[in-house]
Amino acid sequence: MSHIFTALPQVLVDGLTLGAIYAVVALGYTMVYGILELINFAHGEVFMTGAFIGTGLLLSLGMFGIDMPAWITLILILIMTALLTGLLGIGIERLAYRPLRKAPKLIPLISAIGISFILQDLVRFVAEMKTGNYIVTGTTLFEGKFTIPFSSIIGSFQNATIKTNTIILIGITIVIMILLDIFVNRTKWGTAMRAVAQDQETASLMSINVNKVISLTFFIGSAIGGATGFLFAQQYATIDPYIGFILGLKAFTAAVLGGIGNIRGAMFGGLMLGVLEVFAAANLSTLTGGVLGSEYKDVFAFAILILVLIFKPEGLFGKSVKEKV
Amino acid sequence: MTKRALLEMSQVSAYYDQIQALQDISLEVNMGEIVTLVGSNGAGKSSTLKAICGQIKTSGTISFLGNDISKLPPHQTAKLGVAHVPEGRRIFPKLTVKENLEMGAFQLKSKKDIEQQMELVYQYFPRVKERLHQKGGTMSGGEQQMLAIGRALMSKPSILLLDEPSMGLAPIIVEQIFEIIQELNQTGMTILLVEQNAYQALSIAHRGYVIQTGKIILTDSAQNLLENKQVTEAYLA
Amino acid sequence: MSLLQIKGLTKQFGGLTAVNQVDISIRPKSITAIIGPNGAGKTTLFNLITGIYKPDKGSISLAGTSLLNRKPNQIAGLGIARTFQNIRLFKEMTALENILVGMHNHLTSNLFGTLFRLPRVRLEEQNAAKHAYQLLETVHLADKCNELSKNLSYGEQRRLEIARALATKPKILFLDEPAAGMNPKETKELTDLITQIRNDFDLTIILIEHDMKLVMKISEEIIVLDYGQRIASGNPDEIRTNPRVIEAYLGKGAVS
Amino acid sequence: MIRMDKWIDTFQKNRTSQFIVLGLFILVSSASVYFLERSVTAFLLLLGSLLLLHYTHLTNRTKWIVGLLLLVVIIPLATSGGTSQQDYMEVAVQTGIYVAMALGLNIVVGFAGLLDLGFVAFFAIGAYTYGIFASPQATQLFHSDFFPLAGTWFWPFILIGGFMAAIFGILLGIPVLRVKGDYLAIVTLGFGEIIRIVFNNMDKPVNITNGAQGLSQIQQPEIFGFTFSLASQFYYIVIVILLVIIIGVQRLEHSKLGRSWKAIREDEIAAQSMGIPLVKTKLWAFALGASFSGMMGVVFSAKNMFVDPSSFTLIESITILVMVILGGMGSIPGVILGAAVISVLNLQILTEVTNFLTQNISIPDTLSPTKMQRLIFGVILVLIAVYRPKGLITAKAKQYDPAKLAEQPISDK
Repeated sequence: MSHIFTALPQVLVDGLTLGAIYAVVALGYTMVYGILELINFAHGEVFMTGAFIGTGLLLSLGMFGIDMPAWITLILILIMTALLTGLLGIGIERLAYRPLRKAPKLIPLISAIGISFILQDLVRFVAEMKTGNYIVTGTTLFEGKFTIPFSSIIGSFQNATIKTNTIILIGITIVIMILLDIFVNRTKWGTAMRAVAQDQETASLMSINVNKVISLTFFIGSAIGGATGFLFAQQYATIDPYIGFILGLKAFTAAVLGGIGNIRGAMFGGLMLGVLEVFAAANLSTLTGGVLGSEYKDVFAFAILILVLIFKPEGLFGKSVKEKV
Repeated sequence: MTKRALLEMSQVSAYYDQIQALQDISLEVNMGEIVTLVGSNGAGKSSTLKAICGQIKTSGTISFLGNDISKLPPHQTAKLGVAHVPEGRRIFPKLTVKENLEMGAFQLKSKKDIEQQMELVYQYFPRVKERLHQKGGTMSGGEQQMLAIGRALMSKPSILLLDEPSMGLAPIIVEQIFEIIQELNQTGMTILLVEQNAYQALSIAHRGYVIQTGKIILTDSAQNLLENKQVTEAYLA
Repeated sequence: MSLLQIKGLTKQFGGLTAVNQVDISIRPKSITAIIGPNGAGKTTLFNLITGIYKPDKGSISLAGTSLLNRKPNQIAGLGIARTFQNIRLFKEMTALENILVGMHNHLTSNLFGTLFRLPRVRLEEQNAAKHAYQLLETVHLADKCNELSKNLSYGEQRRLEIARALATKPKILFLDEPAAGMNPKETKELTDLITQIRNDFDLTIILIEHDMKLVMKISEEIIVLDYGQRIASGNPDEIRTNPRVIEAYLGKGAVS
Repeated sequence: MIRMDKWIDTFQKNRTSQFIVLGLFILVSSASVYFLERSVTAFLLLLGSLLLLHYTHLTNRTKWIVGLLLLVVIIPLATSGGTSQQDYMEVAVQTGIYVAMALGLNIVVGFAGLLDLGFVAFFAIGAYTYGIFASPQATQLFHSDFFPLAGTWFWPFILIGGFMAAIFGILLGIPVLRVKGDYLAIVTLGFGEIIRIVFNNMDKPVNITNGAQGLSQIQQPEIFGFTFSLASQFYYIVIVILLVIIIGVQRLEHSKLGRSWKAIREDEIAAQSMGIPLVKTKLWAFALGASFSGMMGVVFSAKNMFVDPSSFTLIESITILVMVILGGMGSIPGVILGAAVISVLNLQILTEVTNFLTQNISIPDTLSPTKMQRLIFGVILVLIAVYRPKGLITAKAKQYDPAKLAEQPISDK
């Protein structure tokens, strides 16, 4: 049992890395849900598409022999990816959700699943056409590694290693989260977004163009989701068209955990789920005496989702609302 | 008839699902008037206001300041200067009072304009100023109604559409609200008022329309309507 | 002896006390109206009695049986039926099917009987359909029996909702703003209908209504709520002249 | 032009002429299936005759007789003409299995309005129930000579598989049904995945499911010494189960329970106020829907003689959902049509088109239509949601005869 404790620093580092990804993807779910009360099932696929777009851009830069400092390349690709996936998000909303605003709730969920499938296959086509395989391994911009000397803080801890990539990933996600928080809480359009989320009809009476605000929401959510996709590809090197689905589901879990519609909650939920999951993967076998292995880490995430939805559907930070009769 | 019609509806009809909510409604509101629309629950009072600001689809023409606004969506009619204070106040409960007011001024570009309107709102509603950083949902019904009217004033509107401002409020508060409506009017604001409380509405209005099952059945000066036997029997007894 | 007995009923939402220490006692076979300004807690009161909300304090009992801690379907089974302020019909079902759903508690067929289509079940279904048709006749909707309820007009939908509630064979029928959105002619017909079903079905009726004409005409007892509290009760004449009621609800106009 | 209209009008009313046209259609299509070698078009036309039958104005009884005749006699006979009989029958069996599952899911989604994205889990329960006991896995598990069960046990296991699935439906339903609307979809999806992962990993600490390797050597059904091994023989098992299921759901649809489901779908609060217990009614939907899947799971494992977790992925659940939505939620004929269209599309048309394309023009393997299943489903889902949310055949409410209703009820006391 003692190695659970000694390995804790590494678990924490890995968990926070995964958690940061969950958190940013969860923001996309939570923003859309907040405004339309719709689970944007396709959001995981937008993340995946972002991973491919980013990796594709990086590979083609290499092909054209364009050589820039790594950090400029990174920022350039992040911006391009965000722009493209943001537009993709707007397109998805126009095509699959806007015509269904007044339909029963089941119907947009169905078109969302449809969009998910379409994206998975389209990305697979393109990947297979270009590289001959739908599993793609990209080049890594930053190769470095560090050791964080946890053992010098508490003797029984082992040191944790952390990649340069990971530091960049965590850094950028923190920047994204802070910027989004400022945007939503401090700016005119951010306030308009919250107003539309609370009462679309009344917001339109304030001369707020509701459709525009909804498009903006999809743009932002998808842009940061797609950009995170590229960071994910950099972190874990290999991507395939099916990474978005389960990751999306977990990010959604994170959003629910933090109280869906609640942006700060989603950030917290993501980090918490990431750490819990990595902890479970590393220690489930030890904790259950070998009965459950790390294969059950996904079960663990779903179990959290189900438990939260059943016992505290408003999330850890949400307030429950009563249906109006 | 030298007065200029600010808002004019002619032959406006509207449907909710398959049910006809408005039937050939024609009415006009002149600059500087308080016009009230009285009628029973479900007669089409709120629908008339919704038709004006574009929340429901209509046939017929609605013109405002000479523009045809009958096909415009709500955010565009709002930009032209129609401010609608909806039934049930509908303030944004999770936004602060200040944010609520800022949303009202969404179309104003300059900070100076916004601040100027804020000052104006504080003048009418000193209570609102005291609660600027409180969440809208935590205020009492009367305060919310004041905020809703204040929010509408933020857009520098040319006309104020008020839908049941007295709904669910204590008589004393209703009294205050009606006083403020009159005050607003005296400083030049044109007001179209929808009220269930017909007596009170008619006592501050210049003219009134009586609406029944989506049709206008009577129009006259407010004074005459107050004395009209048919009206007294149906809506005042 | 009162049929429905409510004591000290209280319900809070957040900081707002929607229903505050309300006592009500309803005589069998009476028609009672509950009036008051919007937001006075009338519909919340209905929702508390029918089990949709749980009260914070107080007691509700029907003929001596407590209704507290029972689910809405159990309360329906005890003999309380209702209509809704914002009409809640089963939209994609026909008028007749809506009524058949209302008969739920009085149909005995089980899975086995249904799957093997036992003669008993078939007979029960046929009879149920005929009873349902009779109920539609009562509310003058027999010709619309195969029509989807969403395609009925507003007034028809209100009447269908009443018939559906009657199908549960209730002891007490709660009507939440039955005349809302009706024109004077429809309201007049509704007034007659309510009196008629009270007599034909031996019912106790409690209604929330804003239309004072209707209220004054049919109610034997009127209860006035304001800010969640009962501020007055009595017969129509007493209410009409009660100064507190005039101030809180009827307005000064009523005095003249 | 007017004459034409008149002619169509007469045709619509004249049952005899409809009957003749239908007969001719069946004759021609079955003859082409019989004489042509592997003609997908002919086979589709033959199946299409069932749809045609649905749209005729024949009496219900005639429809049932003609339909049974088609399914039991004509289709098996017509496909027996060439070497591809087993291919056709394979498609028919798979289609039958999907139709049953789609009808099960239709109870949950179409009638009761509960979106279940993990429905294939119940199919897995059925398949594993039979698979474990009718394969050497049970010997290992119980150390008893009694196992594996002989093929004659297949018959009771159809019911046992259905029952097990129903039990799991209820066990899953009890916690899950507290969750509403689209949350329910996510939770059921999670449960579906959990069950698959669990089956995938239950080879340790005690080996129950044999993990990712799956169960092999599952016994084939046997009766009076006859063993079912060919698709054309399984066809009859599937047809019988399917008929029982269709009759069952038809009876349920317009029963007290069926109406309660729809009432809950339309408005939970109003349904409760009419005396309908929410949880119990929803659990019935879960249990009955699951049981159809469980039964077909047993057939599936017996037919393939092999089960592994890869047959029960999310895409399978979505496939079944696509069938229900394409056909028309809540519409029994619609759901049957939807299931048939999607299965035939998956099993037959996509393969044929791929073969055709690769033979005639060289297309990269990537773009082969068999690989485009997700894309096609995706497009179908979006198009249906946007343009035809009620599906190909919209659910119709039961029409009563006012004349009969006006009669006095017969006292049943």
